[in-house]
Amino acid sequence: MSGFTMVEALNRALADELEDDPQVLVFGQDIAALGGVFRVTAGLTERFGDRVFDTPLAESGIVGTAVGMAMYGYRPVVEMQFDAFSYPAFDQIVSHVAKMRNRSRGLISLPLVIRIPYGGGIGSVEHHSESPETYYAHTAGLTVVTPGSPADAYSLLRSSIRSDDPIVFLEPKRRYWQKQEGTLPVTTPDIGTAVVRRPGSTATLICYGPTVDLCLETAQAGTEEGWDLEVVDLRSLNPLDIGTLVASVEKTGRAIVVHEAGSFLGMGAEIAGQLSERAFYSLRAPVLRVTGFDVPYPAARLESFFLPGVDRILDAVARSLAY
Amino acid sequence: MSGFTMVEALNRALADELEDDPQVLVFGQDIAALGGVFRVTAGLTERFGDRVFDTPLAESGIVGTAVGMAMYGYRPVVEMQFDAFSYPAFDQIVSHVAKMRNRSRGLISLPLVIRIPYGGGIGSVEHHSESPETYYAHTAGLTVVTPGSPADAYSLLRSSIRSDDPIVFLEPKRRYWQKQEGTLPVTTPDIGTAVVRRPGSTATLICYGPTVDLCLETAQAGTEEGWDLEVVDLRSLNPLDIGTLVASVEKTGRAIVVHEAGSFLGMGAEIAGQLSERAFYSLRAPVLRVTGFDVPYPAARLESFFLPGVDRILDAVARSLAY
Amino acid sequence: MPDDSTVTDPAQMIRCLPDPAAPDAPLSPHSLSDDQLLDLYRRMVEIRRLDALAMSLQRQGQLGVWASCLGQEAAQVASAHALAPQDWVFPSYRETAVGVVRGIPFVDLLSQYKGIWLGDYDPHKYRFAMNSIPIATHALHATGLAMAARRAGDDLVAVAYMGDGATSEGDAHEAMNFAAVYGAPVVFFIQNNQWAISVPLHRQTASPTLAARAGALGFRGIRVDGNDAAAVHTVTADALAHARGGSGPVLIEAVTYRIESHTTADDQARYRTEAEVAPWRERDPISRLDRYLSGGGLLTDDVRDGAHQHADSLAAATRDEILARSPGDPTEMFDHVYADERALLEEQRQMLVAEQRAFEESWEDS
Amino acid sequence: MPDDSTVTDPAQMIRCLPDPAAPDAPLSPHSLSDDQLLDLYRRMVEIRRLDALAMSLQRQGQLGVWASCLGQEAAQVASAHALAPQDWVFPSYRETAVGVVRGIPFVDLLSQYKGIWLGDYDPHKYRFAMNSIPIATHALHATGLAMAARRAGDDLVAVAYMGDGATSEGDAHEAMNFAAVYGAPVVFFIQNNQWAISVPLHRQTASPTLAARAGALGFRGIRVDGNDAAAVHTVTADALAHARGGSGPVLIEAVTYRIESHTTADDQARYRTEAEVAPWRERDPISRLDRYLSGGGLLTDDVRDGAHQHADSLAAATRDEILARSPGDPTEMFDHVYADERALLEEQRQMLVAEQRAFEESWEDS
Ligand SMILES: Cc1ncc(C[n+]2csc(CCOP(=O)(O)OP(=O)(O)O)c2C)c(N)n1
Ligand SMILES: Cc1ncc(C[n+]2csc(CCOP(=O)(O)OP(=O)(O)O)c2C)c(N)n1
Ligand SMILES: [Mg+2]
Ligand SMILES: [Mg+2]
Repeated sequence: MSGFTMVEALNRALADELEDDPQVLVFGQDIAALGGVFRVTAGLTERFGDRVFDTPLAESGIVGTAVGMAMYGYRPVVEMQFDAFSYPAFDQIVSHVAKMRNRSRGLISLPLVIRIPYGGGIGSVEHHSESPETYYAHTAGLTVVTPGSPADAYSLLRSSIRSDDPIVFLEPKRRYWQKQEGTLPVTTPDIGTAVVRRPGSTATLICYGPTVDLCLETAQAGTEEGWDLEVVDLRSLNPLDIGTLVASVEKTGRAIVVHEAGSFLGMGAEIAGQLSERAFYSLRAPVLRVTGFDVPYPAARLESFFLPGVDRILDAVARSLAY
Repeated sequence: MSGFTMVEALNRALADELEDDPQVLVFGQDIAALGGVFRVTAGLTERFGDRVFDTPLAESGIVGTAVGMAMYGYRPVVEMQFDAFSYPAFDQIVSHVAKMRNRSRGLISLPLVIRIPYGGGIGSVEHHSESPETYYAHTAGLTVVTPGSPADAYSLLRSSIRSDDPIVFLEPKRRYWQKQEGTLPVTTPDIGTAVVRRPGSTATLICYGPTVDLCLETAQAGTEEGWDLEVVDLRSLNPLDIGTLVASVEKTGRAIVVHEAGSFLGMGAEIAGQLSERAFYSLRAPVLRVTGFDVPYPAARLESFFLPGVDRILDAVARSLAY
Repeated sequence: MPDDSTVTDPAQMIRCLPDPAAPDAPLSPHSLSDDQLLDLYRRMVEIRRLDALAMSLQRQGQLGVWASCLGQEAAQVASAHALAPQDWVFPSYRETAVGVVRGIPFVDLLSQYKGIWLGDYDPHKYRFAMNSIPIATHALHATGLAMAARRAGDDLVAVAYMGDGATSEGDAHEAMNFAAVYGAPVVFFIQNNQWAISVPLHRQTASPTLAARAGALGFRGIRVDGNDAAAVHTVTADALAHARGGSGPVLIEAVTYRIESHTTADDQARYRTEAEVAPWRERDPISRLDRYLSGGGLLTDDVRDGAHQHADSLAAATRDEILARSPGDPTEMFDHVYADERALLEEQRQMLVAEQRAFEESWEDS
Repeated sequence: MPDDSTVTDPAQMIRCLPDPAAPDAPLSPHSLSDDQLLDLYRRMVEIRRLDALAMSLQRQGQLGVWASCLGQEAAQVASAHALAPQDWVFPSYRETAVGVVRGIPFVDLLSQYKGIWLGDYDPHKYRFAMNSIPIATHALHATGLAMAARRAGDDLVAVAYMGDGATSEGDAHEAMNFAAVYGAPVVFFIQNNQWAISVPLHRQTASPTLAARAGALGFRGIRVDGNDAAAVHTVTADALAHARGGSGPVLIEAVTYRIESHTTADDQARYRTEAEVAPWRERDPISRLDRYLSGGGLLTDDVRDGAHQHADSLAAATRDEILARSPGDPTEMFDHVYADERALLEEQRQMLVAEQRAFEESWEDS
């Protein structure tokens, strides 16, 4: 096929892993016959039978049983139907998924992937547009990955399933139908590597998941101001590829972090903290943050005012340049 | 009495609020007859009868029923027995406690307090020494308060119970038995105000809860190096009294944040992010962080290596001064 | 008062109105007056019309999504009808019929789905809590409010509406257990519509009934034909009396069926056949009551036409109202987060205000 | 095979050995050989001795805390004894007797309470999972592992040990429901020791039994006298056969009593009287088996003395081992967090290494 969407990429990644490794299992709510509410798992149960199955409506149950299956050698890939619905599983994720390897002195590893469609921008009802990355990225023992493009969605999901560490895989749902040229399979840099999506010299836009395309768009718009903005896609939030960020800031001297999650203790805080320490003499302006506001995600008709947009980011660039 | 411990202060605060306001209820696991595993609620059920009662062993149940009671006009004060045991209630806290007022356009307020003994240093078993502040402080709609002294424990708990906003009240369990001179009742600055515990000029140590005494001790030790360290106790993590921090840094030019939680997306990240933006020209060194390591809390005999200590903080001061 | 055999034996189910699908099923007497029966009929007709309006509004892009209660009108209307004004309802997202019976203007229920606000009615005024999307979580709020009311000595019952899928969540268990332990006046009204989106009941539980949950936790459970308005009303009235009387909670399993897809965002063709749905259309709760009332000569063509005319005009009015409704000032998103003012939020509000001003100016310039 | 009346009627409880407290209670036959009975006896004596050692080590400050299983030896030893080597155990924090029967050196179980590491045995070797402190959470791991084993076609049962209080947690419900829905070979072994720290059973549930939970979820539940080693063994063997045979999960409610305080950090005097505890001392599981075996002439003074001597020498050896055990290099705390290396953790490790070096040097200097 020429060109593929993120949903197609994720579906193909699951299919290819199910094909290559008999230990891979895929389960969650409505992921079998229905193929998932976003069709990410469409056709998989038809092809792989009961290795792809529906569960009762209980997220702690889904993650908790996945822990037991992983202990037995399977590689479960579970789906939380929406971001906020990963919260009932929070205790299992933080108290067991994140800690089992350490608790057992390395004797038990949990090769499981928790897929979570996240973020807003699709005009959804409450609890369907959350950005929970801080909760998971702050938790020692978890690895948090989020693709910003269909190619990364494919390659990072495959790497995640093959990882012996438990991985929280955050899927930017509003980019699900975004198409990209090329054909699958593709291989992109591995987990833990940030990528410069657009080289530039004026300032660095740091983004991930849903804000990658937004920042590329902003960089484009910035050219009209005569700005040459660099765009760095984090791809994995924990581990954070701080080296790539430092290198970029040593070049541009300015950084703006863009995400949908609130600013208070959002990824922008950690990045600002690390950059101000590791690139102290290079920063000509403080690391600025363009994020969702620190309020609960608003109703659909207000989300465009809540979400970071091109103008808000350009304003931040201007503020940064004013230093 | 002359002198009181933090446990006594908390117990008295609960008693005084139960006395003053018939709508106040206190419940949780083992808080009635036993008086709580830390005796914070000792004697309350004898004095206030069934307004202080035990619940079945279910944290989501405790917080979820508290939501219903608060809707009906009561002011529930619930206890999560230990930090990690607040995680089963995470969904109720994040999806309902934090959002009810906003969802109802201000028509429903939830005047409830969730008390959580937190932090390490008492040689406990796994899951009994967590520092969950980031999870709650990052959540829009929650207010997160943590006392660093017995007097604040009393005054801040009373203010929290009287607040119409839901409050996560984090109690530094290793300071429970710490004594302070004076008599109860006392009134200290309200929620949202940070306090300079020790004025100084060399650098600012920013701390809260369990690390307040540690930083005061460090400041004392620092005098031997000829350092005059300022110590600021945050007291409330969200809202964060950034004004007091900026004022301090404008004076000292240097800041070190000290907490037990891991550094990655810990409070130190947010403080570094905000200070580097709001005190950009005052900072003569990057905001440094002395925190618990980004690993699961270790076994009892290793915790002293994990926890921030005087020497580790002094090393950070030296690093800061080297800029 | 139904005996407990109705709890564990799936064959056992309280029925009051003849069921074409089960002609020889024993029928229990109901306690409704003719007026009450006609009232139920009118309400069900009204709801069905309003639900159809919502479906079409969604198709026209006026609503983001809609969860239809088609086929569940008897379960919702009759149970809501049995409530006292002081009782509190804790709904999920599908209980629009209950909301309407509680007196909430339908437009205020639609508002949320148009994306105006996260909820758009006064929960205290109607004693109808903000509807709850996180499955089963609100059952605990119902239990807590019931515990509070009992403590205050107030005569009220809290009714938690849940689906069959919701019974799998830990919160459902904790809510029922707390209610039982504290003898709280809660009625757990479970609309067992056989499906949780695409997951059928038998993948949700290995038990033949959901009502059995109650007995295992030490309180009363009962099964009722959810498409039988008279039976639902009778059983709910019994349950409310039981809870009101201080005898503790009751679980009602109302056996019904979700005729539409889960929501307008769902496509049932992917997981079930029309052949499965068909028999349930036969059991339509409105036709069932219609037959019964017509048979008794109670429901004349005039009454029937009147009901439909009333529903049509209400729908027309509601349509105009929802089309006219628009979101307020976006900065309202900062108004209700906390009771007091927060500096960080004020900064963000000012940023949004400035953006708005700049935007307007750029408009005026052009 | 016990009939289901044992599930809901609290009076009904499987007993095999005469109970002084219930002289006319009907006794069921047990399936144990003389050797097996003597084996159970020896193990129970051994465990009681080791538990006493742990208590004294804690008093001496060698252990941070200890959760005694005094009085629950029959429930733990006899159930563990019925397991096959390939079966998996998912313990809470109190199942030390089960761990010992699985072959884990007691010193390795003590290690965690000395604060050496969070767990200190090979879970795969003994098929004894890392013990789980967050109440009821591990029940889901047992269900998941059982689902996995069934999928793999392996002959194995997963046994989740929980307390009475644990049944109130949502995870307990979800674990039982998943097991029932998937017909997973899990045995939920609930030691109903009447207390959850200071909270008595009647504040934990309004149901007369915990076994009834199973029926409501569509699987078998059974109640057994938890202080009757023969009955516990028989019932557990039945349950394992049932699960192994593909008939799905079983819940066993073993009715017993926690004689000690919850842990050494607890003080039972604050919430219960010796008068409540006394009758349960009468029902001591070891004396009960002792009487039965002595009566049958099976348990001679020699055998009894031998059991105690063996226990004493094992305790003495264990004491030396645990005193000798010390934590390793503190930088190990960075070794097992992730399978791969993480830059941030390496930086932190280097910081700790540097601190250690500086510390040692400062020592050498002085
Ligand atoms: C905690 C949680 N998990 C998942 C979802 C997504 N979801 C919305 S409705 C639904 C099915 C609910 O089925 P049921 O309880 O039977 O109610 P019904 O829709 O049939 O009325 C699911 C899985 C959710 N809203 N909340
Ligand atoms: C989720 C969670 N909440 C609270 C606690 C604190 N806690 C430890 S043991 C215990 C009581 C457990 O009682 P039960 O399940 O009956 O087991 P028992 O101790 O009697 O063997 C509690 C509340 C915990 N460990 N985990
Ligand atoms: Mg349903
Ligand atoms: Mg117990």
